Order: sequence, then structure tokens, then C-alpha cells
Amino acid sequence: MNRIIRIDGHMVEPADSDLAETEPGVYSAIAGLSSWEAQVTANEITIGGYTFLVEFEDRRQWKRSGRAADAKGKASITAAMPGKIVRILVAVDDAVVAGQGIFVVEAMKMQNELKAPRDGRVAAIEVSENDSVVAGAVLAIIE
Amino acid sequence: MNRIIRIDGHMVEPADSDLAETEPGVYSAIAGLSSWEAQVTANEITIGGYTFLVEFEDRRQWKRSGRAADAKGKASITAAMPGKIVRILVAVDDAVVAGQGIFVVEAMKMQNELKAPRDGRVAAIEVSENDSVVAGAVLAIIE
Amino acid sequence: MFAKVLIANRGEIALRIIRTLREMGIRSVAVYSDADRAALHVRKADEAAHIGASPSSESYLNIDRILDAARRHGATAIHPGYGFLSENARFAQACEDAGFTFIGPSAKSIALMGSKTEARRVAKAGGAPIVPGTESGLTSAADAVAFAREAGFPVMLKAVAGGGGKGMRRVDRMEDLAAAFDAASSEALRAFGNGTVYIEKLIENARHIEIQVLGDQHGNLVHLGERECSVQRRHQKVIEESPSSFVSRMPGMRERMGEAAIRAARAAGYYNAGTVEFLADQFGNFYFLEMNTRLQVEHPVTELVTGLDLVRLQLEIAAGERLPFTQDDIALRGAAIECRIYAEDPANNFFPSPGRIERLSEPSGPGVRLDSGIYPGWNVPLDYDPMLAKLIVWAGTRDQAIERMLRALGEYQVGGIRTNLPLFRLILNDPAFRRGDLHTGYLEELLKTPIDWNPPGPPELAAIAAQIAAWKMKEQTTAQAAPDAAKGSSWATSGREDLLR
Amino acid sequence: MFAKVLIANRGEIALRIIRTLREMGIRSVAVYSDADRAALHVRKADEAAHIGASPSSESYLNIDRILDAARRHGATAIHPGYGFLSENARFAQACEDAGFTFIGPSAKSIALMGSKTEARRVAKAGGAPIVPGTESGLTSAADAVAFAREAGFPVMLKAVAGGGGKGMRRVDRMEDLAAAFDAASSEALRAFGNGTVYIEKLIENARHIEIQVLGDQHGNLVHLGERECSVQRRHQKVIEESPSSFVSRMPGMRERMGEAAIRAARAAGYYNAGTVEFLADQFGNFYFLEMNTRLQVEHPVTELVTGLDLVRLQLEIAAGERLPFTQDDIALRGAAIECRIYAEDPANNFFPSPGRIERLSEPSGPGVRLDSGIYPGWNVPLDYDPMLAKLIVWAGTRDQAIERMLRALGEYQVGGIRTNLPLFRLILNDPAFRRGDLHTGYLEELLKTPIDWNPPGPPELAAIAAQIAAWKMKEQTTAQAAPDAAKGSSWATSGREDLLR
Repeated sequence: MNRIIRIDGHMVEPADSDLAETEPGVYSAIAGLSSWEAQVTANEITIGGYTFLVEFEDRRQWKRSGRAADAKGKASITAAMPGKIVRILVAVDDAVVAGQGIFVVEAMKMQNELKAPRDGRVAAIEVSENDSVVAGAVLAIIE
Repeated sequence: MNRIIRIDGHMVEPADSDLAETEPGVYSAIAGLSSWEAQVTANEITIGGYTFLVEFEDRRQWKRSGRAADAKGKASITAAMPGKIVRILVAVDDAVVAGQGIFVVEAMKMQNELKAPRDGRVAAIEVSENDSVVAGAVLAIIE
Repeated sequence: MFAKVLIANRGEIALRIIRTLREMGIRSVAVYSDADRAALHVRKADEAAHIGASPSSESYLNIDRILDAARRHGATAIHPGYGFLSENARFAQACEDAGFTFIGPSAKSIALMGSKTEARRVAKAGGAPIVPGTESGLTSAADAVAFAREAGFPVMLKAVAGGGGKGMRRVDRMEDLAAAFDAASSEALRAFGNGTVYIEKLIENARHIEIQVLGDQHGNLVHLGERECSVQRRHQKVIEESPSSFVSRMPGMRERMGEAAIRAARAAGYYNAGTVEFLADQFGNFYFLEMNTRLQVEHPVTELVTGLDLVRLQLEIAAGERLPFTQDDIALRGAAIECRIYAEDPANNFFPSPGRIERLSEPSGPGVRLDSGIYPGWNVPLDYDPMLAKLIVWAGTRDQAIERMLRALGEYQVGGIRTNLPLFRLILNDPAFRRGDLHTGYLEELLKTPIDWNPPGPPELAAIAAQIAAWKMKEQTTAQAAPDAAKGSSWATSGREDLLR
Repeated sequence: MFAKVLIANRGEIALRIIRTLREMGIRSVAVYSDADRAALHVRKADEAAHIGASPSSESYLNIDRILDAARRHGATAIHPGYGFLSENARFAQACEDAGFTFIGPSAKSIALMGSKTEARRVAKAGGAPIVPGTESGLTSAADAVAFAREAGFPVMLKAVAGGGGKGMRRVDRMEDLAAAFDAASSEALRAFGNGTVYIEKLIENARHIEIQVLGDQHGNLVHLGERECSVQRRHQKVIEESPSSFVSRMPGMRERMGEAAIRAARAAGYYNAGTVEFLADQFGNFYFLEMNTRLQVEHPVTELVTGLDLVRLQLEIAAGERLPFTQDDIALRGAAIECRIYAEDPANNFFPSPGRIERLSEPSGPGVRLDSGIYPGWNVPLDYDPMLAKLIVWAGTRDQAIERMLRALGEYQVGGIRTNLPLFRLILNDPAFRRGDLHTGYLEELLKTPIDWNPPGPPELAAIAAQIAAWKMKEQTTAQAAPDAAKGSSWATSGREDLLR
């Protein structure tokens, strides 16, 4: 079991607040004058409207946090849920800018565009149109 | 582990309804046309406003069901929660009628009368006035 | 307006006040005793201060500790809620002396109306009708006997410092009077540290009807209609509603009561929110009973029919603002009913039933308001009044409100402790209640006939219970064979594992 | 009145209908697909019927299966809710043919108003102002080009069979028109099995304002004021409110719109509940858009300001009763706002985020109404619209309603899946929204500026997070040493053990 705790990627000195688990996964923390409620789900802790990531094992959770792009030199576009690739809007080696549409995916009766997380070049496209993809599947790599 | 199931003291043929556990301890049962919700807490199952007792080990749960009196020749008066005996209204050998006050107990800032569960004779009184009692303590026996 | 307000209370009322403070952009400071570290009002407040051990006397009734907390947190005002110190003139004065705004009437008004005998004098002077009785505390049982001989039975003994039915006794026969006097006086001593009691003629089959009043510090006073609280057990309100179907039937009665209430309040120099309680007989005569110089437990029914937020108005008044409306602007719409949900066991003589809440499903949907102080896993402490929550519904008519309340009660499931939920089903289905045929003895009468609170269920449901028990046994066996399998149904556990993946 | 009613729908609306049925003493029959066996509407109904596999086409859209279920359960009436078959004239007709009362308008009215082009003709004939556009479906992109050349850009392509924004496209330049026509038409084909689209001139900066109408089968029609639904994303309503602050500012506009809506409804021979949608420009001119011949998702805001129960009225009307009031009896009080809570991830382009709800805390207290279809442990299925719940608040003023909604949103915690809760905080804190400065493009504009949905938290909170993570690790280690220790925090598990004591 990994005993190193990192919060949003940084080593953080734990607080010494008065902590009580009120419901499973829900904590009451009294720090100084203030009273906070914290919810823990999977590898995320939400306090006062802010969500902190604990550890980095789980790539999907990590991606979801919306900070994948600036994390690595390479960025991947992955499917957050099962769906169907309706259209591919770029080709390998195309230069793309952050926010540019890369795929049109249909899931839950809705079509959504998956956009480039940052500027770069399409290094690889792992799927073809009309493919069905599972959650977490890597669809393309931007570098 | 005791594998004999009794419902309110009777052997009951289990139904073959379409059963689903929706939340921990909460069940959805579709029996024929009807949809029922069942909550399980400790050794009680509540369905459609009715509470059924499962097994008889737990004397306190049993007493609470309010059917202690007709269950045995002897009936005991027990403390449902910690409290203080303020007054004892009867003496050993007194004849008592169902509903007659036996003890005045104070708990949670309220005084309450514990009443005789049925007609009978006071066989024993296990406490004295001003005693503090714990939950489940037997205070008197009516027979 | 205040920047930070301390709430000198606990449970649902503390949370209800926190909610309005948040909506007004005011920081909230909760206080808590040892028993309440994990209480909902502590979890939901912006700030929290520990003020002592579990017994109220060492925490929620400890004026110094509460003022210290207010200083430490830099609060500028203190809301007392109801109960505890809310009607304690010394506390109100201590707040002002320490430089905190007390969110309520002046210490002087509290002192005047806090003593029931004083209050009767003030109300009488103000021109409100009062029940025949001794205007001052009795020095001995003999005084009680003298009054009863003249006024006749039944009579009522009441604690001068009283409230919540403690230190009250009904007496029907001369031979019981002396004993009742001693009992009431000793109970009053235990409850309020003051054993003085007084005596009143008892109005038979009387209804408990109270008027909500609201006044600013500039002399403006309005009333917000009535609440009927005739459904009581041991002088504790169980169900409250607004409007009163009886008052609605009696032409002009609401206006007359409202004016009488305002007269009484004006005579006491009253401002902020207060309630004037009356007894009403079957002919529509009404008599001043007492004034509650605080927010009432049952204030939500008035909020639902008037569309006002009484806590917001309390804060605005305490901040010196003028009432934003006049009497003519107040309109009552529809009907509201409140049930006080208690941790007590109807099948066991309504004995308190504290403990751990193992499971909780709460009602919601159209017309349902829940002001609750509990959550699944919360341990209801022994140390305080066992009220868990208030369930309030609104609908266009009283009949529809009753049906809505029954629907909401059906959605309310509290596992692990006993509650008085079954009591409300009994009352709301009672023809007399539905007719609005009520008096303060109504509930005791209803409960006289023995009730089977656990009627045996129909065979088809027993069979389903057996099926579930069998399923759980099987599940348990599997679980022991392969521990992880069981955890599937427990998201708490699986959550913990994900964290450590 | 009916003895038993089948609800041909799922999720929160099915539960909302069940609640009113229960309050009226009518038995409720839920229907469910494979994916919905454990859904909340199935748990809470009196009876439940399985109607097929998870895809809507095999269950909630399967007319024969639904009618079979109604027969099997002996229901006498069918409520369609919204979406699914609610605006399908064939279904309404099939119900009547099979001897069930369809709780809604006549099949004829649905057919008339269901086709947007038909509806435009009817409304125009009834004297309601309409937006310039083709009165019939386009046969080719060329027709679209022809219209656009004359009317000018921007224009709007819409599916004739449409609804919910599917098959809709805004076009600003001639060169995009042909491609947009193909896209809209194919999307419409997928969504409704009918690819026909028509074209309209687009009113710039228009507000979406709709009027709730209600009619009985005896020719009485009233309107219940307006709802403003200008806050939309991809033509899907996100926030709705009543009254519209804009309409309240424009003298006589509410009355004029109400009369136009009633004229359109009368022209369609309409009865039961319906909604007439208008586009309003900044000068207060309004144009008929379409009529929704069913209960709307956003009906609760109208219920809160009028004090009416629209589902109860639908049932009474369907049973042949007369409207219990006239137009003069309708009064609007205060302000109501609704947020549609969806399982979608704002940080990921609002992509649907189905899955298991690991934890849920729901808002309550003064002025808060929650119409929800979820519970902790529920798996939000992929197969249907990902709406989880509707959070609706009421307060005396719009500003107070906004503050109340923000308070309630703060109490709303959904663990395990992503929701659009953060979106509402963004909107409700936006000065333009607070000014009521809205148009149907408002939200897209607000979302143009990149938003960090996960801003890094302050260090003191990060430190608390670290403390909690450390605590959980410690707990986990202990748990593995002594399994029972961990279970203490899981009442689910301990409950199971008690059962087997």
C-alpha cells in the first residue's frame, strides 16, 4: 500500500484540526474558528467547494480533474464513458489548437465534441468512425 | 449461526417475490402486481407500515414490540434506556392490573410512568428509589 | 446588517437560523457541547465554538461561556433560538452589556412577560381578556384551596417561571389539590430553579390558539394571524396548524384576537417576534394565557401561509430596520400543518428513545418542508429534549394539507431508534381531527382507548419479510466466504478502498 | 375520480405524479425497463410493471407493452408525464381506443400542436403573433436557401417532429446552410424517426418566455402566468423562473401574452395542462414559438407562485371536472426558480457522466423543494436523459430566491458521478443573471470565456485534505488488523450483523 499522500500533486503538511467522521466518507473539521465539511469519494476530497485529488494512480479521475493537459508533454484524449465515434474531425499529423474539436461522440442520446486539451500535433488516432468505445479508452494522442 | 427464521414468532414460508436490495438494508419487493419497500434494522423488518420481528434472541427488541405480556406467563418490566428511578408505586405481592403505574422513571429531563404490561401479581422488584438504571435492566417481574 | 451572528442553541432551530443567515450573507457561529461535536448544526455552520460539557447547565445554559465564544469569534449579535436561554432576561441583558445585539425583545419585555403573573397584569392593563386566577405566586397550598373554593373546579396549577408544561397540574377535586401543589412546585424547582406556582380556573374543552406578533423598534406592531396548537400531550404541543379552522369559521375572531395580541404586546413595550397565547372556548371567547417572548418551535406554519421569513425579519428588526409592511399587506394563503417528530416510543408510553440513527429517508416533493437536526449515523443524545425534526406541509386547503402530511409521513423512515411517527398517522386519520373538532384534552382522550402500535401484518408481507431474512442470511454466509463480495453493498467501505488504490 | 392510474414514464416526474396520486387516494402503477428495476419511482409506487429492455424503444416508447401493463393492473387512466410518449398523438388515441383515459389533451389537439408547422398555422389563425418562417417542412436545402435569401440571416432550422433542441441548428452564413440542413435533418431522423425540418427567422437576443395554460373539457381556459426559460445550453433549458423579471417590468405584457396563449389554445380545441412558448424581443414584442401539449419539466415554479398542484388539476380535468377557479382567482406570489440537475461534467464539455451515486446529501429547509429521482447507491443508467433531479426554491423576491438557491446548492452533495451543480453557482453569481439581463444566447456567451471548474483550493483546506487522507490510511491499516473496527462506521454492515445475532 502506497503510504505517500500527495494533494493535487504536492506534498502537503497535514493540518491538526479537530476532525470527526460524521457519516461514512463525510468529515467535520474544526480548524481555528472555522467549521468545514469534507466529502471523500474515491480519490477526491471536497472541502468548502474545492476538490482536492489524493494520489495519481487513477488516470481517469486525474483526467476528469481537467488539468491533464498541463501535466505532461503528451496529452491523450480518452472516452469518459461508453459511446460511439460519430465523426473524426482531424487526421494524424494535423496541427491542432486547444479547444479544437477532434471527435464527435454519441452517448446517452447526445452528441458531444471531444476537444483538444491543448495546442499540439495529432500524434496518433486510435479509433475509426462508428467504432464503439469503452470508458477510459484512449482515442488520440496530442503532442 | 442460527439458521431458523421466525417472523413474529411463527415459521413462515418465504415469498418468491422479485427482490432487489436498493440501499444497504432497504429492499424493493415486487410481489404480484404490488411494489413494496422493506427496511431492515437490527432484527426488525418494516414493510408497508408493518413491523415484523425476526428471531427472538434480543429480549429488548422483543419487549419494545409491545407484545411481551401475552408472550409468557411471566412479564418483566425493563428499562428501555438509562434513567433514574424516582418513585416505586407498588410493593412485592401487590395485585396489579394492566396499565397500572409501577415505576416513575426520569430520563432526558422527563418523568415517565412505567406501567404493568398485564394483570398479575408483583413477583419481584429489583430496584430501589433513586437507583440509576442502565438500558435493558429488569426492574420488576409480574406473574 | 450584522457581519457575524452567534446562535446560542442547537439542533434543528440552530440549523434553520444558519440557513437564513447564509441567505443574507451573514457568517454563522454555532456553539456545541461535548455531546454535540458531530451535530448537524456544527457541521453546517461557518464557525463553531465548544462551550462545555454535555449537561445544558454547563453549556447551552452557561451565559459566560456563550459570551466568551461570541467574543472569541468576533460575532456582533446573538440569536437565542427557542428554549434554553431564549426567554432569560438576564441573558438578554448580559448580551447587551457585553456589547452584543440580542436578537429578540428587550430584557425588560422578557422580564415583564416571562413571569406569567406579571404578564397577566400587563395583558389585563393592555385590555386583553384573561382567565380568572391568582395574579401572583401562591405561598402555600392553602392559598390554592382558597381560590378553588371560590372559583370552583377544575383548576390548573402552573409554574411562575414555567414553560413546556413542566410544573403544571390539572386538579379536579379538592382532596387532590394539596398533593398536586407539592408535585407541581417540586417539578418547577427541578426544571427552572424556581418552585413558585400560581393557580387558574380551567376553561373546559378549550382550544389553544396563539397569535404571532412582530414589532420593530420604532413602535410598529403587526400580527401574522393565528396558529392552533390544541393537539397536545402532557401540555406539550404535538401538531400545530395555521390557519385555525375554528377561527376561520368564527366571523371577525381573527381580527379581534390579533388586536388583543397587539394590545398586550404594546403594553409590554414589545418588539421583534413574539407569540401571544390564548385559550378559546367553544363560543369563540378567548382569554390571554401567556406571551412567548421568542421565536416559536411552530413558526414555520406561519411562514408558509404568510410567505414571510420570520428569522430574516428578526434580524432586520434587531438591526434597527423598520417593518417592511403594514397590517394590510399581510395575507394568509392556503393551510399549513406541522408535526413535531420526537425520539420517543408510542408503544412504550412515549418513553424517550435516544440512540444511533441507523438509517434515514426523509420526505420531499411538492409542499413539503423539513426542518431537521439529524442525519444517518447521528447519536441522539440523552441530554436534551428528544425532538429530531419538524415536518411541515403546505397545501391549498386544510384537507389537502392533511393528505399531503400523510403522504410525507409515509416517506419518512427513521431506523435504529423509535419515533412518534405512528402517532401522527393515528391523529391525521382521526375523524374528529379532520373535522377540526379539537381542544387541549383531545389527544389524551384519543390515547385513552388502548392502541396496538404494532398490529400483526398481513401474511403476504410476513412472507416477504421471511424471504428478505433468508436472503440476508445467505448474503452473510457468502460474505464470510469471500469478504469483498459483501462490501459491494456498502459504498462507505468501497469508497475507503478507492482512496488507497 | 380514477381508482388506479398508470404512469407511462420514469425518474423524478413519475415520482412527482405518484405523490399527488397518493395524496388523492389513487393507486399508482409504475412501469420500468430492465435498467430501472431498482429506480426510485418503482420503489415508491403502489404497483409496478416490467415493460421491457433498457432501450426506450423497447420499453418507455413501446405503446403496446404500456397498454398491456395498464390492462394487467386494472388501471383506468394513464399519465404520460413529459418526454417519451407524452406528445405522441398515436399514443393518446391508442389509450382512448383501449378504454383508458389519457391524462392530457385530446389526440386531435396533440396532432395539431405537435407538428410545429401545423401549430404555427393554428396559432396564426387564432390571432397569436408568429415568427416569419416556412409554414411547412423543407423538401431540400434549396428551399432553406431560398427562404434565407429573402428573410436574411441569422436563421434557425428546426425539426418538424422536434423537441428538446434535437434537430435544431442556428445558421449565420449562406455557405453553412446546406451542411446545417443535412445535420439537423439526420439528427431529427435519429431522434424522432422523422427527418423533416423547417426554417425560421431568428429573433436576436430573444427571451424564451412561456405561458402555462389550463383548460377543462367544458371550454373554460385560464393562464397561470409566465415562466422565463432564457437560460439554455444547446437549446436545452437549464434554469427556469416565474415570474419573469422582464415581463414584470413591461406594463400589461403578462396579460397580453396570457390572452394570446389562450387564443392559441382555444384555436386548437385544447384542454388539460399545456404551455405556449413565445420568443420575446427587447421591446416586449412576442412571437408564438410552439405549444407543448403536456406537463412541463419546469411546472413546479408555476406551482410555487400560484399555490396550485398542476398534477391534481390534470387529474380532475381528465375526470371531466370543471376548473375550480376563474382567471381572476389566479394570483402570483413571490418568486420561484428551478435548476435542472444533470449527470454531466462541466469540466469535460458537459459530457454525460452516468454511474453509481456513492453518496448523496440533499438540501432542505425553508422555501426549498426537491423533486428527485435518485438515491445513494442508484446507478444512473446510460440509456436515458441524464437529468437527476430538479431543485426549486421559492422566496418573497427574486433576489431572495437567488440567495436561497445558492444556499440550497451549497447543501447539495452528489458523490461518485459528476453533476452540473457548479454551473448553477456560476450563473446565479453572474451580475447579468442577477439583473435579469437574459436572452437565449446568454449561457453560451457566459461559457465562452474559459472557466477553471477545479480551481486550486487554499492551502489551509489542502492541509485538512491531507489530514483526512492520513486518517483514512490509518483507519484502513487498523481495519485490516481488526476487521470489526472498520465496520463501526458502516451501519449497513452492522445492521446485517444484528439481524443474525
